[in-house]
Amino acid sequence: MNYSYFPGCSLKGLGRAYEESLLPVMRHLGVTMTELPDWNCCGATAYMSVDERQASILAARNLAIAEKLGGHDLVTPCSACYLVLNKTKHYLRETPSMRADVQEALGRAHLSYHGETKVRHPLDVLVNDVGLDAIREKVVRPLTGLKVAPYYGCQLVRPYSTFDDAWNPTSMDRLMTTLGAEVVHFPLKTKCCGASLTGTVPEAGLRLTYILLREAVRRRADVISTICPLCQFNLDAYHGQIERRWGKVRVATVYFTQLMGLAFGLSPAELGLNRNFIPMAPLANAARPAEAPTS
Amino acid sequence: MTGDNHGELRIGYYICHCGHNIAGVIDCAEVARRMALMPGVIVSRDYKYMCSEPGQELLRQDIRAQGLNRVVVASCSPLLHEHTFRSAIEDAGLNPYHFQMVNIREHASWVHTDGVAATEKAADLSRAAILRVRHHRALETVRVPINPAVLIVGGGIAGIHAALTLANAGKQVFLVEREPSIGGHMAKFDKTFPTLDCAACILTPKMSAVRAHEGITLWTYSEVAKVDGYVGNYTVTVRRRPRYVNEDLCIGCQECISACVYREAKFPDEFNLGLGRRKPVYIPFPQAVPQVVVIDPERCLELKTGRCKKTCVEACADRGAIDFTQTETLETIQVGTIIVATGFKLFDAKRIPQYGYGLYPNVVTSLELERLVTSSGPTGGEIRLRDGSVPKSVGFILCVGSRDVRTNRWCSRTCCMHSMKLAQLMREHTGADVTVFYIDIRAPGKGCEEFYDRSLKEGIQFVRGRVAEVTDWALAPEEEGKLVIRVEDTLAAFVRRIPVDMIVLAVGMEPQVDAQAVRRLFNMSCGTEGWFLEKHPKLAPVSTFTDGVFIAGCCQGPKDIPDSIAQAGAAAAEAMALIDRGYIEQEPNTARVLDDCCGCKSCLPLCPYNAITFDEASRKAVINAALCKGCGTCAGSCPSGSITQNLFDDDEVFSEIEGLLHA
Amino acid sequence: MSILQTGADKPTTAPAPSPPRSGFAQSEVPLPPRESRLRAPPEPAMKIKRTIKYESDRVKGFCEEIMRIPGCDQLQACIQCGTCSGICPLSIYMDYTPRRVIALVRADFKNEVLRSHTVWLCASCYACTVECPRQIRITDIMYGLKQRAIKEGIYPRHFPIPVLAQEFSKMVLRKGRITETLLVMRLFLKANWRAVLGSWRLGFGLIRTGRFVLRSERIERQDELRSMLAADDRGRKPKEKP
Amino acid sequence: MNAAQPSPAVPHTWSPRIVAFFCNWCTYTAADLAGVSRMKYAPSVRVVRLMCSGRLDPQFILDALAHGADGVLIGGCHPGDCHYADGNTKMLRRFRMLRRLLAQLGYDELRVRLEWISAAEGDRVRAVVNEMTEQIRALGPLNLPGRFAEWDLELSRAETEPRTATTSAKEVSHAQT
Amino acid sequence: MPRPKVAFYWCASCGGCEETVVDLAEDILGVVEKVEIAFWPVALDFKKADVERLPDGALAASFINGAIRTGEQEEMARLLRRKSLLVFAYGACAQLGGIPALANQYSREEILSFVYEEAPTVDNPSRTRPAVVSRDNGVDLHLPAFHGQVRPLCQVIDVDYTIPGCPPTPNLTREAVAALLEGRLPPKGTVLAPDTALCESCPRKDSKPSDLSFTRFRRPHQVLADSALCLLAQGIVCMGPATRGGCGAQCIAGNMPCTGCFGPTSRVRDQGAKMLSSLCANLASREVEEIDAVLDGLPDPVGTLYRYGLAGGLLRRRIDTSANT
Repeated sequence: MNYSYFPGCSLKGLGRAYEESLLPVMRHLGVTMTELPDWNCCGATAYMSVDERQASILAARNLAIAEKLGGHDLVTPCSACYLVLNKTKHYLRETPSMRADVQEALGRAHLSYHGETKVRHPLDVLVNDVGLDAIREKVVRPLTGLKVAPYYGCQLVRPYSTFDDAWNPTSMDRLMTTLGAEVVHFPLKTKCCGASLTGTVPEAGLRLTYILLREAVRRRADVISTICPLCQFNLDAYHGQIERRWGKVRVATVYFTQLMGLAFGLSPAELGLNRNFIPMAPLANAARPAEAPTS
Repeated sequence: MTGDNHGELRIGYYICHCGHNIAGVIDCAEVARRMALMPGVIVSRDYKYMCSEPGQELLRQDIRAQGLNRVVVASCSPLLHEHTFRSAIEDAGLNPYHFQMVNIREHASWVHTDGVAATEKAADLSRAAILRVRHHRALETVRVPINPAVLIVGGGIAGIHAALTLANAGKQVFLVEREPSIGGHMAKFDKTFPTLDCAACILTPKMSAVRAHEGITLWTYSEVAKVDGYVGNYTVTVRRRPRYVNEDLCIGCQECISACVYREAKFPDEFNLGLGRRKPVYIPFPQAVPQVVVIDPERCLELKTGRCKKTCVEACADRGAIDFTQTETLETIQVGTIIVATGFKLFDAKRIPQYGYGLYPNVVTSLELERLVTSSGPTGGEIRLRDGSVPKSVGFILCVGSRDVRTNRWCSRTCCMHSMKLAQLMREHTGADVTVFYIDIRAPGKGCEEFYDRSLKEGIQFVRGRVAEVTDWALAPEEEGKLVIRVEDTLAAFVRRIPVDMIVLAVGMEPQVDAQAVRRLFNMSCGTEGWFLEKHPKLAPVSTFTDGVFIAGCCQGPKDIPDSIAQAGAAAAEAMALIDRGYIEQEPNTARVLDDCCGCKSCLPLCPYNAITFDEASRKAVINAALCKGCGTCAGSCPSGSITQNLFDDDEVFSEIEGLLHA
Repeated sequence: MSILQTGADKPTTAPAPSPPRSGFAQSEVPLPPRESRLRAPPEPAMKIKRTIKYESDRVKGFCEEIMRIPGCDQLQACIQCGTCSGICPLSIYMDYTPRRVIALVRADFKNEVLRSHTVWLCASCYACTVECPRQIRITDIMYGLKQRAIKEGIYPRHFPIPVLAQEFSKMVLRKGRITETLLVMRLFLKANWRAVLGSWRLGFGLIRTGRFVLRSERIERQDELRSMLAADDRGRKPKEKP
Repeated sequence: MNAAQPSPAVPHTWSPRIVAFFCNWCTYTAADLAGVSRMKYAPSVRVVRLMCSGRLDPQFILDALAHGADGVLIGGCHPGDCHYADGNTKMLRRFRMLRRLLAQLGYDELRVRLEWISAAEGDRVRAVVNEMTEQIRALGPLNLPGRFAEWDLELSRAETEPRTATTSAKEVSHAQT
Repeated sequence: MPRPKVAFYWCASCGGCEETVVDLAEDILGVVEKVEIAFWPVALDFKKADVERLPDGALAASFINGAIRTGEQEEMARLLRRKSLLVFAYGACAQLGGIPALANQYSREEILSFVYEEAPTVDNPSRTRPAVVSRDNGVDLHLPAFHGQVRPLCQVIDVDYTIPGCPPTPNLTREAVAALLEGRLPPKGTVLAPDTALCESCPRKDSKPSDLSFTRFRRPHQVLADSALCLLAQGIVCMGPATRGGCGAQCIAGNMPCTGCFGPTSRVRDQGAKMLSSLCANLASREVEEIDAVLDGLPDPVGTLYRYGLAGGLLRRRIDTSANT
């Protein structure tokens, strides 16, 4: 199976652990992902607020490059990128005027966009293309006894995603069960983590994070599994401030790919687990404990 | 050629202002001026309301005074007033078919804003009609006798009322109901708004009256399988499912039920929406009509395995009503008219997961609550949470599945009142705090606003806002272990979290799942939403586009009990009007084979009614006018132009086309 | 990484009145328990404010302008049911709930809308868009409003989010990619350098976990990207101009 | 002159003339519904009511074109919904052949259009008429009567005048055109 | 008493029509004694001048066959019209345009360039083309103008009667002449043939099924047709149902389908459209794809449905090729 790969800025920065776990896991399953040559920032939510034309051009450039690369689906792990790319596709289809603007701009760099490339999320690819059976076969160290709160966040399932339900997605739930983990009923699975506000309006942004963590703890989750670098950072990095405001709600937040890696028998370090602020407790049946963060 | 007109053509042209409806856009005087110049036009007038009595009188006078022999009226849609004008000119001694109508309202003034263009269009259409009418031939209206028997499909309150009305008028009625008992949704209600009188008390007498009436043949557990024929003479095939009990022998003593090898009633009972339990042999509900038990082949040991002690048969020994050999049977009946009253389906609350129906046990639908409130219900009228305790706080969520483009766009009309009724009953039974979450309270109709007023005075809280979500996670101590409603209180203009013990979803009405199939069966139309389409939203609310087929009750759109009954009465009256006249007049727009037919037989396979046959004597095709429905397909297909259709002759259509494009 | 000094960092038991610079209510998370919350916060001296609106307060054509933005055409279908506000995780901080913003836009109250905090608090979680029974793309309307606010420069002063948005786009324009840590540092300097001290712990943590990237990410064909983004009137719609 | 492009003579204000053949039960009723709901659409269409699209003799369509229609719109019940069982299917079959015939004779396929529109789809009538009007406006006038006249210019006007040098001169001028 | 003068002339035609006149065989003598043939270029040595010399209306009748394609044909048609009391359009080409009218699918330019330049058998390096006027040592040489399209006679001059067929049968001709001589002609404009379609007189009429339904079409060269069974029943397009009778169903006798040369009945304006209507309404398929698949069996709709009737039909010619260049 071949895919084009759009990492997005976060996976090169705060979210590098995501890439560190995603790529080996994909390799392990025989999925090849070719990084988009000279990709650029998707524009995220911030750019949309400034200029919709430029924002759509940013996204369209990546799509155009992907098309140039040849028909493969474009996989992007970051929810924001996933949303922005899909949204741009959607609007370019819907609004001829915008399509004209964009084509004209792309033309200046001898690129053009035809709207053929599908934009996919790794979760979609893993569950629907690779398939749970193929994954089950690779599991050497089942996550037995591990209570996982599956957290999808907002932009993966809303509003343009088609591979799972916007209100009650279950892909990750099924994936986790396949890995042998125990999935806790987590009604907040698609609630916003407030990422875009934690930095700027803490008591608004952090509160959302706090409620997520608190509910995970109340439901006895050992770990929260995320699919988005911003969510992960948010749920992982602010425990200090949250404690000072509302009290202690300690629970580790990791990428679903990291949990897959563990189940496949890869070492915590090579999965970037050492990058967590709140380390994940060693697995019950783990040969090696997840290393305490070094340096 | 000028049809069968003796001497010269004398055409009268009339264009109607329809008040401002037409004259507001189209320059009627100008059109009249232009038409006056056309050959054969003797009179050309514009007039305020042609359909009014003076308007019609104008026609009659001109016909008499000016000796007109053709008339063209440009006004509204022929589907609306063609008949009016035809009879008007008939009164004046003209053949009604020497008339042509031009639709310049629905097809011009109402759909165009550009007055000049609309006027041009009106002129073109009028010119076409004037050229066309020259070819019109005098025709005789065809009269077809009507079979006085009526078929009523659906035994809800609408069907029941229509059946009784007709039967009381001495008509023979066949009432066909899919369920084992008639009664429909109303039978499941406890009380009815706004009067709060007991639903059973007013419905049960009508149900037994149906059973008792010698004029009514009641077939429950049955469905219409096939409909042939046309108004006045329908042949209907009814499929009767086996209930494994002989209806004539069973007296509803229910000995068999208590005797059943299943000691416990363990199967979810449909009538109580699965809130109660029943045995394989059961009677849907105490007041069921007919009072005849049913055996569920999916559950019955004997029918499934054939190895049962058949204690039920022993219990029924003296009557021997139980008959495991029963099979599906087909009955064929002849009727003249049909009333379709197939009712509605409740919206499936699971389609809105935000409200947690099916996830949280204490989220129930309004109809489920009805069953809980009824003394004859599974809890004997006790409202209980799943843990057996009495709810202290209850939230009613309105517009569940209604007024939502993602589910059903329409307002289901009854949920506001229905919920207020249930809210009052809730207060009465449990004294719980009740909050009603609404978008807009719609309480039209007699006594309804007063009922709203009463609800307010009873201390029921009303919060204006569509509930965003129902969750089970608490942020505040008082929310622990409760269902939490998150909603914007749009009048107070802030967001609230409201913990409650129980949530009632006012699920809306939607068309029956098989509405499309039923529509095809009776050759009706459906609106975009899937409700059966009435012939005219105002002037013909219970008629359909198929003559002799009428609709009543919620299959036509959401409505409450009084409206359903009113409509049922109207449908019955319409049917009676046809029956008592004894015949129906059919448009003489049938097809005819000319003598020049070469007998190539190409047309024979084209007729859906087998009205065309090959006459061995003359070696030509012949059309049986009685069977011909006037679609004209054969006329359109005859390779040598030897078939023509009355009112749609080639010459008539060709000259119409020429008129449209002339100039 | 707090940039706004709202005092919300203080324990909620002794709530402080919101400082004038931001109109925020304090966090309404109702823990710890009831009693403490029963103690009413000290009332500020009573000020009265006239809220009547005159026709002259409306900016005719504003609604139509917004409706011309792709995705905002459904605006007029709103039935004011409040689902958007109800589902919005941040409406509790907004001076106007999303539903009211729609109402204001529809009535051409341009200034009220563009000055409000609401649009800047939208976290683009799209819950409202998905939940709206009229399928109004509220999130996209919020974007449209943000753009106009920035164009007209009438977003709330000292408010970090617009700054962030602009810094973000500048960085993309310069480098083609975002280096979060650098972006955040620029933001501190722009908005509130004191905040840097506030969040040294986090910064240190990032360094420790090797996530504090200082080498800025950039793309190769930056000139190409810049030429694409360069404003160009060919094919631009009049809607772009207010 | 080419049917595909509007001749330069065509003014911008030109509006096509479309003859529509609507079946009585579905599409005609839908058009009435459009009126009752006061939908607005281009005043280009002139409706001929037939009981069923099955009555629609292809001659009517060609005749409409020959008399100067720029386009012809055919409206019938959705498949399976025909008031007369399947008259609409019969029309569909004719229509598929008619397309081929007209294509062979150089007509743009947009000029003759078949639509299934149920009694409830007033809005569909509006949409279809507007769309078709724009498409045909783009194609330009068909104006067969005009073309027939134009083609006949090559015939000698003079019915009775005896043959002279002037006529042969006319011949020359023809050859040059 | 002088015998009435009649003229025979051919325009764009194959000459078959002239043959039928000859086919009257010895009957021709009967005709000849009753009429004086004033003009018949094919058989007798007359000159145009002879006709021009006649006073207008001097001819009792002219029988003109062939369609009008050239200036000369037009000129002669007008001349004969002027000199005749009655004009008979004789044969399919004069009536409907006939086979030559199939050329109305091409522009004059397309035809000339093919015939004088592209046709495989042509060797014309200098691309010489006939010109209406060409100068040859000081003399203007005139050639008839080649019109942009083929026209039936009635589109050029006023026609009184039509004798259909490709060619008309001797019987019809005999009948027409007899009617003319005995002064029992029907109203002007009449087509002098039965107004009932061919099937009535078709020897295979009884084998025509009453549940005709086409699942595929086959063209005559593709099958060996059953010589007893209705050809339509065999999926072969026979224009019989849409075509006037009166030909004696000779093609059917030759086990070939009717191609429609007698034209439509008086009740039909466009033979091809009518045949199309009947043919297609009786297809078996309901789905667009299936329908199209069946119709693929008729690759040349114009050639099939308008073998003779294109110029005389409602649309007259192909439209997008410009007519007069």
